Amino acid sequence: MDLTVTDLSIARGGIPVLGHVSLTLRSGCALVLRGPNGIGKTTLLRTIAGLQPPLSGTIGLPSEDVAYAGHADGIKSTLSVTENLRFWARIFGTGDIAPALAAMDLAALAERPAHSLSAGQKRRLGLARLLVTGRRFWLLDEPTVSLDAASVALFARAVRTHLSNGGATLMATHIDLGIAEAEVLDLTPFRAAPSAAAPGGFDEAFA
Amino acid sequence: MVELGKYAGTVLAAYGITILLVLGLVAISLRRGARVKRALEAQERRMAKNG
Amino acid sequence: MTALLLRDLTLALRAGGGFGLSLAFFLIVTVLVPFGVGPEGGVLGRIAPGILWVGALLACLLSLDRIFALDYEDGTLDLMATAPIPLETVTATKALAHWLTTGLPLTLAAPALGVLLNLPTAGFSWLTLSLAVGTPALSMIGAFGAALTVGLKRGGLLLSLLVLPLYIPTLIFGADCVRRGVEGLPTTTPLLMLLGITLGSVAILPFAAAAAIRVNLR
Amino acid sequence: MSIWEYANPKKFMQTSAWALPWVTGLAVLTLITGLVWGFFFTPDDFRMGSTVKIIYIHVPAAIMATGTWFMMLAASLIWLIRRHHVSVLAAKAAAPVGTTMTLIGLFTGAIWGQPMWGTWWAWDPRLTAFLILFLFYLGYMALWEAIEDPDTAADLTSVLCLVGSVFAIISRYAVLFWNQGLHQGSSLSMDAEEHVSDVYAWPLWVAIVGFGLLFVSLVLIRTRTEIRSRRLRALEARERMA
Repeated sequence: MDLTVTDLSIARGGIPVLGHVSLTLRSGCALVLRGPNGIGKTTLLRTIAGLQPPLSGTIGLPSEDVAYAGHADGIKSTLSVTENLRFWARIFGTGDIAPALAAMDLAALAERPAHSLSAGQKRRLGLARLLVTGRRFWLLDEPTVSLDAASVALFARAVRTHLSNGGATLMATHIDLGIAEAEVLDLTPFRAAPSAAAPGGFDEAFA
Repeated sequence: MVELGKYAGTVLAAYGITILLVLGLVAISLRRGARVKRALEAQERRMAKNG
Repeated sequence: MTALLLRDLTLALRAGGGFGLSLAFFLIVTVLVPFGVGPEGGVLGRIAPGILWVGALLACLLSLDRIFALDYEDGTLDLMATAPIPLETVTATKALAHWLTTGLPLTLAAPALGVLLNLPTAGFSWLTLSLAVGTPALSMIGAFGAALTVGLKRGGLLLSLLVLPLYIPTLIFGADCVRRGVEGLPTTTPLLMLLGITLGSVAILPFAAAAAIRVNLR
Repeated sequence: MSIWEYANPKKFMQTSAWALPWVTGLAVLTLITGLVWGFFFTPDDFRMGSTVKIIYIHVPAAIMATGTWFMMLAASLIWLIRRHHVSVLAAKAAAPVGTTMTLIGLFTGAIWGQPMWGTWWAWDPRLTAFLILFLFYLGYMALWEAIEDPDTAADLTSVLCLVGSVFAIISRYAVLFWNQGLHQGSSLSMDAEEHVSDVYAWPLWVAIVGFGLLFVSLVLIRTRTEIRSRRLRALEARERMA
């Protein structure tokens, strides 16, 4: 099963930002979204994750097979790293968190409360959460923010492992992760054209 | 003129408050209506000229 | 669901805030009343049912905005919305967690405060019973209000304005149940109404709250 | 032709522009007729004296106060089910009108109560119910004001209106129950309108129709304003983007 997006148009705050986007994400593939700030990368990812409805178009994806990671990691600062991760593992009904801790090099920090982690360490915890979801399609919004070079390499390795296990990732990022098989999709051509000025009529105010 | 008797104050107060409230609502509605209409027309003119 | 409930309870215990704060607030409100109305036992005993119910209601209100706001800010709600648990279950569970950390302690503490207000002996069992039956409705209604205002920067005051009118029936039946208990009148009707409101809220409001959260997330 | 065509904003603007002068004219005419008839040409009641004249505003205002909420409930439902923007904007436009009507009902009730019951305010079930209704209106309008995005606001206020309606009805019965517990018997009842004689009934009916038309006229005006303001917002957003 692939993730297919057909002729998708999306809006941010009621204003159309992207129009007629089509893409296919096959198992074992990585697709990187590029485009200037404000083009709608986050909105596109949120729409595919099902957090907001599209203006038009269809999203075909295997139900309950998507994991989304946005700007915020959903980490509770009073809980320890293990507790944070184990919570998500239980929510997603998967068991073991040890591999995720190991993959993101968090084992040494396992019992530290999350508020004592640095920004990069928190980010790594957020990415470790993806590993415990057990889901195939990862939707990642700027996953490498506040990660140092070593951590980026760590993350790239996790993504590659995920791809080789039949997973797939769709991510918005500016950093070259060194994943050879990654395709790049530039969103600039899909920018929604501002329709002609004031073509009368009140309908379009509600489009 | 109608004879209101000892309750004149009461009746007149009730009518007075009602008229005040209704007129206030009408005035607010019309004022905001006119303001939004003017703003919209100005915006449409500007965009027709520039666009 | 158990995982979510346990996490919420752990968070409430670790942060300390909501849990103890509501109880302390309840205590202070109850202590302030005699200073306002005078120390005469008869007067206090007569208004005690109402004061205790209003106090419990306000104490409950105090911690409502924490139900979803923290999870919204740190992105947990986004992730929860894409998790396999339906949002309806999430809202119901979080309301339950709120009740366990607020409504239940208030219910247990109320008799002690009843002593301070000279509540007649006959009223104690009814006070505990009516609070036990009624406070779940307060938590559920409050969760709905919190879901409506979760995306707002300063939603706290608005939340009170939205939720308090919805609390009126619960307050009326709850306080009336205690009053009737004190006067030795039959309490079946208000108690059943209270139970009805609680069951109805728990049955319907998780859906309304989940719908509101979906709207707020997009 | 389907009634849903009027839910199209453009169609609504055209139709309402045509209808507005008629509705408004008729509203003014019936209101003046009803109130002048009632105020100048009806006899005083033997028990209530000239205060009986207050029913020509109190009763229509009370009817409109509850009627407006039901209209908002219907409009909110239409929005949630069929996603017609005009519908939810009409609900938004109606809320201040309903609030004003509720206030009129409360004020005239209190003014009436002073000589009749010897007090400005009594926790009479009906008065209390209107006070609660007033709080619901305030909450509804406050939620509209607080939310930036218009569609989000429309959805959330509609859900609130739905849930609020259920709780408003429960409150109505709760208040009846609560007050009986205090007063036994209802010497303070405001049931006068339920046995008014014909002398009062006719101008009262005219006044009710007048208030109804006034409501329609105000809601039309305000809905037109809301639609214009939405269009203005959309144009400004487009200008920023271009």
